Amino acid sequence: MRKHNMIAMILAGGRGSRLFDLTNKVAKPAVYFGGKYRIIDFPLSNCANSNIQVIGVLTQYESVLLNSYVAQDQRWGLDAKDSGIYVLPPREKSEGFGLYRGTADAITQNIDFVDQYEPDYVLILSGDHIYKMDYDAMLEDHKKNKADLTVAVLEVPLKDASRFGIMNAHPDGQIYEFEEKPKNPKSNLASMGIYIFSWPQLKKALQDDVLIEDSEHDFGKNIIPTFLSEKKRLFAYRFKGYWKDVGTIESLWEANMDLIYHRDEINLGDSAWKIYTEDITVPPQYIGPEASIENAYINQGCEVEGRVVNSVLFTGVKVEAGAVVKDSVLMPFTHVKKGAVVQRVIVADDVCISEDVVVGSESGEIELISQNV
Amino acid sequence: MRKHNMIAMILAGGRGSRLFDLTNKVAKPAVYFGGKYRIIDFPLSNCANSNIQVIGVLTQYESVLLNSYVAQDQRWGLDAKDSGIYVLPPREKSEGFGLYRGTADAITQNIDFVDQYEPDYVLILSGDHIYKMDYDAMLEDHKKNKADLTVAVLEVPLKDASRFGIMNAHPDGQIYEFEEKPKNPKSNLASMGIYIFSWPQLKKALQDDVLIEDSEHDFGKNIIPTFLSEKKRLFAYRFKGYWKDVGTIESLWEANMDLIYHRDEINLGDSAWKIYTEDITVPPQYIGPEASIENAYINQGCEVEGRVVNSVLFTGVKVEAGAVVKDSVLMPFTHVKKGAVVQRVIVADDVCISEDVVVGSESGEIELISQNV
Amino acid sequence: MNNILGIVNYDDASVKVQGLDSYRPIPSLSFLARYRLIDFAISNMTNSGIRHIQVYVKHKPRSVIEHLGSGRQYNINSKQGKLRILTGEETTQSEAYNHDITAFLQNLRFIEDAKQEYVMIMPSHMIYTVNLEEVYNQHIERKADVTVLYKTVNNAHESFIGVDTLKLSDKKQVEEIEVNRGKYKNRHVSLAAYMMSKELFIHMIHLADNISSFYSLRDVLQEQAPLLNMVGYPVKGYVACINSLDEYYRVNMELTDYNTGKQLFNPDWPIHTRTSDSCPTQYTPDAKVKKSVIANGCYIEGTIINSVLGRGVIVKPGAIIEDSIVLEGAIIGENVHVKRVVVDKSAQISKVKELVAEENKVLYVKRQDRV
Amino acid sequence: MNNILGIVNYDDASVKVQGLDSYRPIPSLSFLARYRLIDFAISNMTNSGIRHIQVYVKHKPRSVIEHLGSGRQYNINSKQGKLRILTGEETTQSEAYNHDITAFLQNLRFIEDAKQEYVMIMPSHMIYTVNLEEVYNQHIERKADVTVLYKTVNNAHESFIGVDTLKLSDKKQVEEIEVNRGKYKNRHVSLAAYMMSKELFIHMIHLADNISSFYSLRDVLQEQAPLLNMVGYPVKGYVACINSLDEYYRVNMELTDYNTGKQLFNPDWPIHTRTSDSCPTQYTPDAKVKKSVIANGCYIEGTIINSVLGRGVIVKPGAIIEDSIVLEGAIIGENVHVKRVVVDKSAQISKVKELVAEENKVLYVKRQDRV
Repeated sequence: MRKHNMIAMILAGGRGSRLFDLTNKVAKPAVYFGGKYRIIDFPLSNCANSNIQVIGVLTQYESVLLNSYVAQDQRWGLDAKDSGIYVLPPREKSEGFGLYRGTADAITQNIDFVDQYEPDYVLILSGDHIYKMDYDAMLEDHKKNKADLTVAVLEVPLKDASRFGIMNAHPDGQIYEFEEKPKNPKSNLASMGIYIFSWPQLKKALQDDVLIEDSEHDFGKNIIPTFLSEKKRLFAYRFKGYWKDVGTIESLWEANMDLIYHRDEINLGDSAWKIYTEDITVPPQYIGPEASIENAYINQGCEVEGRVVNSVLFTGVKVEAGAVVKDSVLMPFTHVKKGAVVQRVIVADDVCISEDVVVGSESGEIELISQNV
Repeated sequence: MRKHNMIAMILAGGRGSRLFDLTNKVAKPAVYFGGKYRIIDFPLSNCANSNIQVIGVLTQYESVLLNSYVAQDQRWGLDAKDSGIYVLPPREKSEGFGLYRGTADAITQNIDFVDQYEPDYVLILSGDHIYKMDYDAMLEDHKKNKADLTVAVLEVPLKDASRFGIMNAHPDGQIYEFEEKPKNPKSNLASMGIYIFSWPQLKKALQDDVLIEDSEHDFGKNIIPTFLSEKKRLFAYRFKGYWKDVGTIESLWEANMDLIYHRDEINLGDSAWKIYTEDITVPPQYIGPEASIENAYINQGCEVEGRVVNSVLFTGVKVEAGAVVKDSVLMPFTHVKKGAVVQRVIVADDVCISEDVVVGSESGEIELISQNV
Repeated sequence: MNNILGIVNYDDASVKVQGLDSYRPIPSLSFLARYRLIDFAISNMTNSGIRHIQVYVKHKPRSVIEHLGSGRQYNINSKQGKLRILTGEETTQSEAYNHDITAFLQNLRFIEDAKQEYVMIMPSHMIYTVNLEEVYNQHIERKADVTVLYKTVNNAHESFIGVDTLKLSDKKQVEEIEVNRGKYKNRHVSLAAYMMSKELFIHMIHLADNISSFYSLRDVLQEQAPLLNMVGYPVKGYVACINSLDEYYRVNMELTDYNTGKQLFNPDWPIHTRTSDSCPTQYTPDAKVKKSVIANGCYIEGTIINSVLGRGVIVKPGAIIEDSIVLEGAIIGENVHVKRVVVDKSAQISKVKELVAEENKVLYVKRQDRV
Repeated sequence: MNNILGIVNYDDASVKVQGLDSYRPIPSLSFLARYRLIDFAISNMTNSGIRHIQVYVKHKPRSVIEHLGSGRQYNINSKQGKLRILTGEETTQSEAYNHDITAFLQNLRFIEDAKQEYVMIMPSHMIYTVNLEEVYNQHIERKADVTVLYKTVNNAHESFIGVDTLKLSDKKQVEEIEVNRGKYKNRHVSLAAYMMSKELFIHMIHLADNISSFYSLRDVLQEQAPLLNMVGYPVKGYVACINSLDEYYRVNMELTDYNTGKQLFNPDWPIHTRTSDSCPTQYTPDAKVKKSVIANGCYIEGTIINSVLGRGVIVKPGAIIEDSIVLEGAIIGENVHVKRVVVDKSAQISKVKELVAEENKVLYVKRQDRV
């Protein structure tokens, strides 16, 4: 096994229960986003673009689709000889079997996996967020600082800071304190849950942590406080750019709308930092003679004969003549029949909106339509 | 997802405890075989050569290495767009979490996986056996017989038949009775644990079986008897050729020796039915000026300066000058130092035999050397 | 179907897509927003279960090499199957010698060494879908020496000019092959796609070579037709022949009609192509689009009517694209009006505000041109 | 290292591996049982972190296309990186025009469009390992215009004939480039591997073209050397130049010595190649093998001394192979004795029982020949 400089471990076990029916049969990282993608395409593409060759994906809840999705590593160019994406669900060992008990435990249970590649550094990521980030630049910073741990942080409005894990750092970036959801935040540097650890240090910390009875085996609650108490070198790496947690129907809808309204912030068409995804075999998009399209983000395989306004249409969506789709997100292969009106909703994949049916409303909460109506 | 005619499901959860230290850290299907291969290369290559494009591998015990091994589907050419090898360990679902309770349960828990591909037929295999078989020919037979289930059978000596699951069949191949390890076998057709089911029938049987309280959820014990009692069409497909279960140290050693002594029965050099495996980057084999090699099977990356007789040398084995290796199987990157004598043993991978050490003996049981000596 | 070797042949020498073909060989020509012409021949082969394919490329193989890769996108197993790109290996003295027979002769050992007993030969400039398993079944059933695919058309006076037509008996026996000069409307048009045993194929190669150094496979088959059991196989559904810029334009335009397109794009018979990992296409509030076929990655601020847009085309505010084909990465600038124009890859139109071809004519804007 | 475009250049026109090179281009030449010459240049590039590579192939690109594929075996990310095979696109009038500058000019847009600021140019016929990251560091540190890789040798009177040698200052500044005529033992041999900015590279291409249609990159660099800050980079370890059949033979033989081989095969610097999925090599009870390098898939019933065997070679009982190179799939029949012979791919020797070259000579048996 060839030695690797840095490998990535993506925590993708989240249940995403605030996404309701969208995560009934798939784990949150496999939820659709942006007309073409799934959420986990973002961390995976970031890794590929950052020259990371080996990625472990730690899955747990309803993972069959997620597992088979990420296993196709050629989608992210990670099919070279010493590259690969490896699915790591909990497993039976000679000493027994158990679920992952926390973010840190998920890594602890896979120390043998990491050790195979003899990495100097391990990048820990979440599979839940939408952002474009060069982890290689973060690693350069980690090395330059001779850090034991580098935490990516985002500046949030100070008033919101009490909702985040806040890193208090010296001007040079060195972190002296970590506060989980502080009432009176001292800084606005929120942890993004993206860590670069020097592997020998992390390995030791994990092996120690597993022996502590009352540990929750969590990076934020246990590993980082331990590192701080041991006076290890922790540094904050400031990320500037678009970042979004799409954990609710509202925020998922909003992030999709950002593609239409905030192209300057999150442009998926940048050829220097492409987001890779499954390549579904469909024809190009067909726009019919009576169609009307304003302000929309439409993927290949769509057939639009009706009116589409301020909306995101995923692969293979059909909007029949006379139908109206407004302020909505239509997931793959949804079908809006003639005369139907769809407004301020997310329509789950393969759902059909029958003729003349009206769903959603002009204002109020975003609705999720997950059944044929 | 494109419809597939037949997909394969490989049962690879076996613990292989009679292989002792060889399966301490890897599942049995990942055990090394034949100078270059792992056991599971055989069913995987058979599938690839039989034009099967989608394979599910059901893993359970100590599967991290097995999972990451089979996930590299390009090794078996299964990296085309609609192809893939998918690792399927037990998983958390909204209704809970559980290990696979039996061979049939492993499929039951993955009905959603199979359904994605809408197959007409499902091939069930074990990941434990050494053989070359054209499953496409077996499928042709299944179709021709309009069978609901086709079971591959091997003729065994009648005296041994009581150790197997025996299929009693009419001359046309139709099975009328199945006896698990019968005391007085009526036929010598032993089930190889290779089944082709018509998927709709199997799916229904699995869904029924899961509701039966005292079922062991096993193909041999539950599903096949149910099929028979329901008067479904079961046919035996006679396999002729080399087949070996390598479940013990002795049988693993024997099967390796067969490559040297029985090339007529199991020739891995047949370009029409290649066995594919991991491609490890090593130089060609170097044979030294003082080497002596007789009757041996030696892989690339080896350096032989000593004497090798009747032995199988895996990738990267070193045999120093003055060392003797006889009637033995040396797994990858083992190192036999000068003056050492190795006889009738299996040496586990990465093990070093120190200078002048003698292991094994001229007769008696085959020993497993799994630690440096 | 593993008994059949697929061969994507040189396109006929008469195929000239003026302008476009000076930058790439015919098989790599962009087609209908996201395809290349060769995607149809290869998808037909792999969807039918053919796993060994040889592609003969006459000139400039780079774009074909890069587009095809290992053939993974067409579902070719990289261990059991093989997509092999072959070029004429010797410099031929003049273009007249540079035909398919020369290429087959130079690569004869790869044909001879193939384990398949049959060959299915198709060019890349014919656009249609066909299940070759059914062709094979008819070939065996009719004990044919050669099976020729054909389409019965009623527009042979306008399209398929220069293409072979078949004179067929009641039993679809090919009695004669003659070139379509556009005299008649109703013809059985040959799709230049042939199934035969590999043995007969090799025999035909040598025969052609012995008769004349200028003979192509088509020539020898025409001559031998009366002596062979040559049977036609009728292709159903949409068929087009891209053998001139006018036909290239006409066929793209015809396929902007969704009902015509549906004949070609059946979800059970996918046309595979290489992905470019483009993002979805964005339409701004000012976009107006009617009856068009559009690839991914475009950014559309203008008006598009009855047109085909390749990947990543940028249409600036006020621009109007009518009855046009705009290839990958081209930019149509502010207030530019194009009509009946084929804009090649990465061209930029911004200075000239009005680029409208005469009625019944097509304008061509060169690759990377700044207009 | 993503800032460097790797270019595998044409091998020098003087490179002639008589016999072998009539069947394949130099980059595809089998080497030391399981490699092709080009594996060394590309492994050096990818092990150093170069992800964008252009390979220029002069003739017969098929074997190179198939060997390289998508470059996966060399660890090139298929989305972020690119292994591109380029051929001269026009038929050149005569061989004298058919040099690297012509090929670069014909593919200039692919060089210009590359995002990398530097290029690393290497031919395929030079065998050694080098970490190009260190070359880059020296290039930057020395503010070099061009860095030339070289090896200081003491056998320039016998090997490296016709190869450039460098006259170096104390500070490894290249003062002059001159061809090795074999007059001296100790020389700094140029490995024809150059690092420079892409800008300078493009300038050199145009400069060469302006001076003479016959000028190659090597020619213009020789001429410009005094005007440029051209610095040598000394390569350590084993270096060989495969520029004739004699050298091809000598180098293979030299590498049958394990201690020499170890200089080239460092587990931390793997030489990647395409796997053929061959099984291990089988030795029967009658086999006798000494000091040899053997690929997988062989079946050996005879005697092999001081030889190199490619994949799937069959050695029948009683056969003796001495001081020879036997390429893939060849069969050495019963009681045949070969000595100092290069047996090309798939040849079969069975009728002639004694095939022994004269002292200091090498015999060559043609591809697929039956002897």
